[in-house]
Amino acid sequence: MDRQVSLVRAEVVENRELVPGVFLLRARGNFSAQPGQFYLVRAWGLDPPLFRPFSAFDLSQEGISFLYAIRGRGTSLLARLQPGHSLTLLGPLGNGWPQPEGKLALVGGGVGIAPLYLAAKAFREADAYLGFPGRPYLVEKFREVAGRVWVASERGQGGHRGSVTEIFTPDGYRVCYACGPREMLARLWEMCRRAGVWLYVSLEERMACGLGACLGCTVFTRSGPQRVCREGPVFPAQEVF
Amino acid sequence: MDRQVSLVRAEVVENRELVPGVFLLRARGNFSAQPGQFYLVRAWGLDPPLFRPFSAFDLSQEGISFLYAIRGRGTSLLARLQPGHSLTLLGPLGNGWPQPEGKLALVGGGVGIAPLYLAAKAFREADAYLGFPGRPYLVEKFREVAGRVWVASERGQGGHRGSVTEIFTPDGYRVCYACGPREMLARLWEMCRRAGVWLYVSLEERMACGLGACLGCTVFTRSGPQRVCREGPVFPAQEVF
Amino acid sequence: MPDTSVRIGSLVLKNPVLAASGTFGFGGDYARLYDVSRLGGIVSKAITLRPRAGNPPPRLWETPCGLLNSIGLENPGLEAFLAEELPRMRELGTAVIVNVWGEDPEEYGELVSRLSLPGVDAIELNLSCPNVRGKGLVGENPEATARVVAVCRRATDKDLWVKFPPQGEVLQAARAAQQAGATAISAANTYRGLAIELETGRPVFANAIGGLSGPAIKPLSLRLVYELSQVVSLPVIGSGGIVSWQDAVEFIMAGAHAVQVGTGNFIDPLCAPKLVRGLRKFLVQRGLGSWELIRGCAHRGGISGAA
Amino acid sequence: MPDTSVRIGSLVLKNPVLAASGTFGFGGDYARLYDVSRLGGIVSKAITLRPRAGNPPPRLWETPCGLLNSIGLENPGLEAFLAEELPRMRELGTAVIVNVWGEDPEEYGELVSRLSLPGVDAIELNLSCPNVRGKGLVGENPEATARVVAVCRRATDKDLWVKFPPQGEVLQAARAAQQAGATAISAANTYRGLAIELETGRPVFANAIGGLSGPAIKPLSLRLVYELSQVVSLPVIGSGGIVSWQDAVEFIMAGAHAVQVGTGNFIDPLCAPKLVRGLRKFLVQRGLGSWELIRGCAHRGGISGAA
Ligand SMILES: Cc1cc2nc3c(=O)[nH]c(=O)nc-3n(C[C@H](O)[C@H](O)[C@H](O)COP(=O)(O)OP(=O)(O)OC[C@H]3O[C@@H](n4cnc5c(N)ncnc54)[C@H](O)[C@@H]3O)c2cc1C
Ligand SMILES: Cc1cc2nc3c(=O)[nH]c(=O)nc-3n(C[C@H](O)[C@H](O)[C@H](O)COP(=O)(O)OP(=O)(O)OC[C@H]3O[C@@H](n4cnc5c(N)ncnc54)[C@H](O)[C@@H]3O)c2cc1C
Ligand SMILES: Cc1cc2nc3c(=O)[nH]c(=O)nc-3n(C[C@H](O)[C@H](O)[C@H](O)COP(=O)(O)O)c2cc1C
Ligand SMILES: Cc1cc2nc3c(=O)[nH]c(=O)nc-3n(C[C@H](O)[C@H](O)[C@H](O)COP(=O)(O)O)c2cc1C
Ligand code: FES
Ligand code: FES
Repeated sequence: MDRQVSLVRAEVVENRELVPGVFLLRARGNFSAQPGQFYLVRAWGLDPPLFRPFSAFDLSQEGISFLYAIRGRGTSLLARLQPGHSLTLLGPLGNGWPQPEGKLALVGGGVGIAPLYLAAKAFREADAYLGFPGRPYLVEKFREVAGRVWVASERGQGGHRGSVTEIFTPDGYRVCYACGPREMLARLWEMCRRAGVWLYVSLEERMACGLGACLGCTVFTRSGPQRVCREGPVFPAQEVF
Repeated sequence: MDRQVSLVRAEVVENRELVPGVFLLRARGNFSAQPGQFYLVRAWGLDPPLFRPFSAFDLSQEGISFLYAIRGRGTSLLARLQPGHSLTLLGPLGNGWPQPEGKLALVGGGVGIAPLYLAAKAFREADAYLGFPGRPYLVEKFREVAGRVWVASERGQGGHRGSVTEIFTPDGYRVCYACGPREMLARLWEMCRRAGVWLYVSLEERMACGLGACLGCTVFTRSGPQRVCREGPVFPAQEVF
Repeated sequence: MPDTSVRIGSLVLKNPVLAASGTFGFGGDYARLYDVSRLGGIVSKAITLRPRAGNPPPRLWETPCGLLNSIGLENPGLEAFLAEELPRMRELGTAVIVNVWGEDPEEYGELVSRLSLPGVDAIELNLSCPNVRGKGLVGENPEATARVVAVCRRATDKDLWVKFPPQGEVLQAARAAQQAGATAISAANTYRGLAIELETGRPVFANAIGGLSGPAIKPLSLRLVYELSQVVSLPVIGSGGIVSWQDAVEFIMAGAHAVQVGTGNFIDPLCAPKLVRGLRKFLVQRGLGSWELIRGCAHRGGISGAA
Repeated sequence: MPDTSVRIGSLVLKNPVLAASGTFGFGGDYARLYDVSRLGGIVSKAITLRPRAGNPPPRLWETPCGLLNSIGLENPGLEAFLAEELPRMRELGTAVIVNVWGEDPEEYGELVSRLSLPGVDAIELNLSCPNVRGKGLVGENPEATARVVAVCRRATDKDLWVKFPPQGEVLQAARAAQQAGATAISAANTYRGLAIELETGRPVFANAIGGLSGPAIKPLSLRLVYELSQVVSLPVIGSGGIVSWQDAVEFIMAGAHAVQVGTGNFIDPLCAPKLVRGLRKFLVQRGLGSWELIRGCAHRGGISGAA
């Protein structure tokens, strides 16, 4: 719980639009996040006041990358960054995914695939189920590190036409890590519970401090109020649903 | 008094640092200011809330240019602009210099030379007295359009060592237009008053609307409260001192 | 086509967007930039019985997303207003609301009585100017408010909008204004704020305290309008940090009949007409025929709760 | 070397920079990032007698240069605080101030009595939490304030800081607190603000109204500290929108003895230690040996007036 956290300025190396509204941003520096951990990010002055939380998508010798979708003010400002601009990062934060015991499935919806890539890299032989609203992205990168990779999208590009919960079946897995829209997570939990598969989900909540101090990101779980930035973002599904 | 004013977005063509902290910014578009008029300029969101006033330095077929010094937040943000970025401009505003009657001297201190260049262009044969805290700039441009040009600077670069009020003498002039630090203007007024030379000065005050509506830029003159953005920025010195 | 108009007392505004007092002069300055007849109405700079020169510079100071001002009621006085400004204001093609400030109830009475002229669509009683030295604000106090409004009610048949400060016993004072015959509640004027210059260690304004306006205060004014619209049955006119049509919709959802744009005019000189357009679009896109269904919906569990 | 320390009651802070209640937990979270012993002190999250779960999400909402929060006093309760958090807080190497909130004067009394322990350097009575449904704020009311402070004064020998809301009869309430035995005045807590979600037409928070903090409110809190420091002789501790050492100097010039950094910690997690460094530099560069000469100088015609 008491690992060190750093505040660093990092230089943007690339900020590429993968599909409309979705970007992969690479920044230079020496980072060391666990799969499922996140950073608070900002690249503006006083307004908006808060950092924005993003999962560490990938780590390399060169630096770190984030996968993000434009939602509002903060992400619009991020989308304008160009190589050479600088970024402020606080992290690594949060608990990250647990060490899996047994066969692992990764299920992500949209930019919800962001915290899964490092997991696929770290926990070898995991299968990945990736769902997209439009054109799929980064599927090849997943194929390089995951076991089997399935893709679903609304218009069937890249594989199945429909939602990711239609291609995923819990049979054969011991544990499943998922991130995406709340309804998707709820649906997965129904499936995993029935099948006796442990499901861990990564939750999102607005954050101020990211460190556990402000209690702004609290969610109510079966074991009481929990901070997404500290006890989370990864929670056992049975705690949440 | 009731000339039209426009609000336009203009593209930055160049934003060059002439000497440390002093920039010449060129923007593309069709502008038509009178000498001594100014624009309200901004290139940021809600914070800081207000535009910043800058004299039209020069006009050409291609667009408009501004000469500015970094003072605080607004000018620091301007200094970061690069070609291709956009700028919002409201203007032209203010009264501008009157039509001179008789031999004209232009006296400017630092970026106070900004409203004088268009005057030198428009009112031919005017002599220019330019004072600088450090290394002089844009002197050649003045030489192209003015009558005689004298330069003073703190360490004597470009001519006289000292202040511009040491090289200017009112003898032989009918009228003098000046812009610069308040003490310089006061000193000039003393000289011109004795010599019977009409002095007009361009004043600075913080502005909100720039249009005459908010009364934020009022200065007290001998004829009562006057708006720098509307009755000014050019005032007869005897009104002000 | 949705009906964007709103009724406030006897006055029907073509849309709920007004230019706020003190930020729009008498309208003519902004008419050099755009057709101000697009606005629902224009509230004049505060008029006093005699001309006032206002406070010494500086009168403006920026704060994060906010603006402190210390204008101090500079205005040409009633006579000059009637002779020179009012005739021009009437030509602007939109509702004319005259904002007035008096030293005491009698002055307010004289002002509104002499302003009972054709072409004056409503009078806004400014009980809330923070920039006059040594005066408590009438609008912070229910009894003082009732006195001024009662005197004015006797002195004119015109609609009386009462403009309150954001602090003090405003909720009670608004109720008192309603009982004394006010037509509408205007909320709120600027917030009492301070800035100090580091170099000198002195307040930046000669009067020390100035009035804070702009986006910084929006959540505060929105809260006040939300509360006011629950304690009075009069229409509430909201102001404070409105710069986008989204802000304006929030105020209407909180219970406002109309909104005023002040500092927004400085941030974007076309702010007010953009609001007019944005609000019309909002009604169209939400399939709303008028403001009725969403006005005050935040008190009723939201939009669907209103249906 | 200037003396950056300040005395507040019986407590000498090594410098005037405190972490504000509710934004810094119990200090340990930020200790993962930097050496928090550099701060003048740490004010704990509000502690209540029993554990509280707080309000449902969302609890945070951004506004222009401001932050609305609706945490609702989530905290582990006094027992758990004493058992788990206080021992760790004491190890952080800086002054420990415990912020407490009670349902009534007796609860406040019990809290301060049970907190009368070594290692608790002062107790901050939170009379100003805007995020508890259905409670008027004690600190808006002089009598209610006096009652709570008097009960606490009898219950403990510890220094009592009284934390006020920014609205209501705060000046009178601060005087009442002084008479009832308070050690210092802490001003101010967050401002009551509102945000409404356009999609739904509902307030974003379950409690509707939240507390506004951050740079947006700085000019308002600075004004309040300026006024408070004229009506009480107790030390005033300023908070509200402080994010830079320049902001902190303004508060000191307005009369504050110390400042608290709240939302500033979120804008820049190193905000507070940067303030410590900036303030020291300021003293050095101005050739000031201590805070005496500039504290409150805005009331005395500025820096030179003080000399
Ligand atoms: C631990 C964690 C990891 C995350 N990782 C990623 C990631 O890798 N890639 C990615 O694209 N996004 C991620 N998010 C979500 C991301 O933080 C938000 O999309 C972002 O903060 C929105 O900022 P904005 O200023 O653009 O939107 P705003 O203008 O603040 O809001 C726009 C919309 O987004 C919603 N929103 C705002 N903040 C959050 C939030 N913290 N969580 C969820 N919804 C929010 C609002 O309700 C609103 O509808 C993560 C969130 C958390 C908590
Ligand atoms: C009609 C007019 C024409 C001007 N023309 C030019 C020009 O051509 N080139 C140029 O460099 N400057 C010009 N100025 C001054 C310029 O507007 C200010 O330097 C600028 O607004 C400062 O903005 P800032 O955000 O950088 O400073 P801020 O952060 O706002 O303030 C920094 C410092 O500048 C001072 N200051 C702020 N605003 C003004 C103001 N409006 N007038 C004077 N001092 C101010 C403050 O007192 C403070 O000390 C002109 C001003 C006026 C009124
Ligand atoms: C420069 C300035 C001058 C103002 N003058 C007046 C005035 O004369 N009378 C008045 O009732 N309100 C006056 N106000 C208050 C505004 O009308 C408005 O109520 C307030 O600024 C809040 O709205 P805003 O945040 O949109 O500016 C003034 C505000 C500003 C900024
Ligand atoms: C998320 C959050 C939680 C807070 N919790 C408390 C609290 O528990 N007790 C308290 O007295 N003040 C609380 N406050 C108020 C702060 O301590 C501070 O007084 C206020 O935010 C103004 O300062 P700022 O603008 O620097 O944040 C809280 C503020 C925030 C933003
Ligand atoms: S964001 Fe502050 S506790 Fe989680
Ligand atoms: S800036 Fe508004 S009147 Fe001059």
